[in-house]
Formats: sequence, structure tokens, C-alpha cells
Amino acid sequence: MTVHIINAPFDPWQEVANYQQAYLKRAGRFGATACFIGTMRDFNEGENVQAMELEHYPGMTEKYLGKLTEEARRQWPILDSLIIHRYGHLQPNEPIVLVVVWSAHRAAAFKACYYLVEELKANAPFWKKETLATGTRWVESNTSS
Amino acid sequence: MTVHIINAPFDPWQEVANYQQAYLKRAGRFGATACFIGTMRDFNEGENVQAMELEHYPGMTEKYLGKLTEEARRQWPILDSLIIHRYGHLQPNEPIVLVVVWSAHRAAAFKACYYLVEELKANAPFWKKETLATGTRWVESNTSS
Amino acid sequence: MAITVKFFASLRERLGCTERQIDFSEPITVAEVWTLVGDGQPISENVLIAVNMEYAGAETVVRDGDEVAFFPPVTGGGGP
Amino acid sequence: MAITVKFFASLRERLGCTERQIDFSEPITVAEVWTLVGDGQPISENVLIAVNMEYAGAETVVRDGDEVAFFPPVTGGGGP
Repeated sequence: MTVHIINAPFDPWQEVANYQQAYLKRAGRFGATACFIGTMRDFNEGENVQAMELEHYPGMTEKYLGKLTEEARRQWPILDSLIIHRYGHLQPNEPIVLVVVWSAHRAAAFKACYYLVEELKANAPFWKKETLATGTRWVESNTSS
Repeated sequence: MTVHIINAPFDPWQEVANYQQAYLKRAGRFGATACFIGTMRDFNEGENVQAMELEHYPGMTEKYLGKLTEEARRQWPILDSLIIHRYGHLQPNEPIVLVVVWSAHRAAAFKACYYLVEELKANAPFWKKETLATGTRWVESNTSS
Repeated sequence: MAITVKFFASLRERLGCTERQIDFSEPITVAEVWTLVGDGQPISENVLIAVNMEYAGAETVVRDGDEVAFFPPVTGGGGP
Repeated sequence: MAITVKFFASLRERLGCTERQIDFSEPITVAEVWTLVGDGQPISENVLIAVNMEYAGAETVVRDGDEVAFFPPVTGGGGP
């Protein structure tokens, strides 16, 4: 059950491979791994986005995501989870967030992963400021899906 | 929209990284990647499983998964998908199946990925024969979740 | 007229056959194919049918050159 | 008694302040903190509140040493 808040680009596939390598003491126990990666796009609301500043609330972010992970663990029989979320300066096509859940069976892995992603987007204290050709703008609300 | 049926071990994280690399012409367009990996466990129905033979119906497997992918594409605005499924001789902890869906938004990616995994498990012509300490046995039915 | 019949997994082992050809002169259903190649019992609910690599029912009529497959419930994907 | 007040994102920019300390002698609610540090308007529905890094309502009573944060709706995760 790991949460990393980082301010440098990361390779989600490498991170999850590394984490699973370290986690191989549980090899043979997990039958299902569900995974979500949110990536910065180069368009939003009809405009080209050149870059993004992602602000967060240090301390509260970790606290919130830690509690969220515990809640997921209470609801589903998950074996482990990994959340990595960027902050700071981002370029289009860079991964923003990685959420991975390992479980014995696929339903728990899928449901817990979906839950973590939805709750994270709805409540984790992050804010996006986009750089357009015409200046910057704060993203006012998340899309619902 | 790619389906690979292979008979050698594969590293799902490397495969998806490679595929995404080749797919980077669409960089900036996808905001969401949902991913599922089914892994061979070393226990099933209370017994230790030492190895597994995974039989399939060559030709029908590819045809079925191709149609499934097309159906997912009709139902959700997905940008691309990748399915890799093993057959042949497997050892515990080896990945059996990888399903990845790329989309602009997370709901489509999650739902399409879930759909592909559920339909694949329900209908793709694969059969598992487990090697236990006491001999071999065919797995009679999939768990529902 | 001739068709190819394939068997998979536990059914392949039980019948001791992977693939065979059968000949017939009249139109014939999958159920009738089974009476020619099966275990002497009616088709069990646990036997799935594919005609030309698509799922089909026992009443499907097969034609010259078709491929008919019989197999047990599938168990692919991850987990058990 | 003293508390720390933090602002984030567009609210931080609008109020021109990242963090400040305020002192008070009587128990005080988050709504009253806002009247001391806000923009002169009642707390908008678009202003979220955290007390000691947990979401809280405007009627929450704050205590000595607490950290109160005001911020706009969050927009993390992937996609826009």
C-alpha cells in the first residue's frame, strides 16, 4: 500500500514493473492486476494545451490518499496497491497519475482500482493550470468521466 | 487494435511500454489507459498448483477476440486496445493475459477494459489443465469474479 | 459432402480424438454430427459448439467444408 | 490562540496570499476565519475547506494550532 507524490516525469510501466519486482514475495498469490494511467493531453475544451502546472496541498494529499487506500482495503480483499501522482510542471503526453491494485481475483482488483481513481479525481487536493497559446487558465472542474 | 496469442512467457509492462512507444503517433490524444493483467496463481480450490497447460482453439481464438475488440470499439470511444494471451505450458506467477485500452477519458477506458476481460473469460476458447502434486486436472469452470 | 470435426480439452481426451473427417449425403444438423462422433449420449449442456469458429446451437445445419468443434466450458483469462 | 491559514490555486492567486497566521481569543468557526481572511463575501460553494488536512464544513470550530485551508474545486488525476 504505497503512495508517491513526485515532481519529476515517471515511466508508469517501469514503476509498476519495479514495484512488482520488489513485491514478488507475494508471487503466486495475486491472480489479477488492475491498472489505470492518466496522461496529460494536448487539448482540452477545444484548445491546444502547451504545458501544465499541477499544484497540490503537501501533507493533505498524502493523508487523503493514505486514507483512501485504507478504505479500499476495507471494502475489497486487495493484496497491495500503488499510487503515483505528479505535481509541478508537466508537458503533454506525460503521465499524471498511476493507480495499480493487486488482488487474488479480478473483480476486487477492478472495483478497487476504479474506486481509487474516481475518489482521487473527486477529492485529492490537486489543481491544474494550463498554458495555452493565449495565456494561462485554471481548470475549473474535472470532467465527470 | 491488436491481439496476440503467444506460447512463450511475456513481460506485460514491457509489452505495453513497447506498444505505446509504437503508438506514440497518437501522443497527446489519450488521457486514460486502463489495463488488466491476469497472472497464474500457485493455488486454486485449496490445492497447490505446480504448473498449467493452457490449450486453445487456434483460429477461433483470434477470430473471437477480433470481434470482441470491434464490439468494444462500437460501444465506447476508444483509441486503441491491446490483448495478449498466453497458451502452452505455464509456471506459477507467469502472466496469462494482458488487456489494455487507451481512450481520451477514463470512463470509456475502464468500461471497455472491464468488458473485454469479462467477455474474454466467459467465451474465448481457452482451457486450463493444472498440475498438482497428485496429478493433473482440467479446470471445470471459471470463477465468476 | 464432408466436414471436419474438432474436439478440445477434456472432451478431446475423453473421446481420444483431436480431429476427424465425416462424410454425409443429406443436410445434417450439429446434433446429428454429435450422434456420429460423440459418446453415445445426447449433447450435454457442458458441451459447447462452434461452427466455422463461431458459437452455434445444436440445431445448426452444417454444409460441405464446414468445421464443427465440440469443447467443454472455457476457462481462459487470469486467475483460476 | 493562533491558527495557520493556507490558500491554494486560483484562490491563492485571487487573494494574493499563500499562507498567513491569525490570532483570536474566543473559539471561532471556519466561517468566521473566512470573514477575517477572505474576500469580503460569504464563503462560496466553490470554496472547499480543510481543517488539519481533512475536509470540513464552515461551521467547524477551530482550535489553537489548527491549520485551516481554503481552495477551489480539485482537478487532479488524469485527463482534464
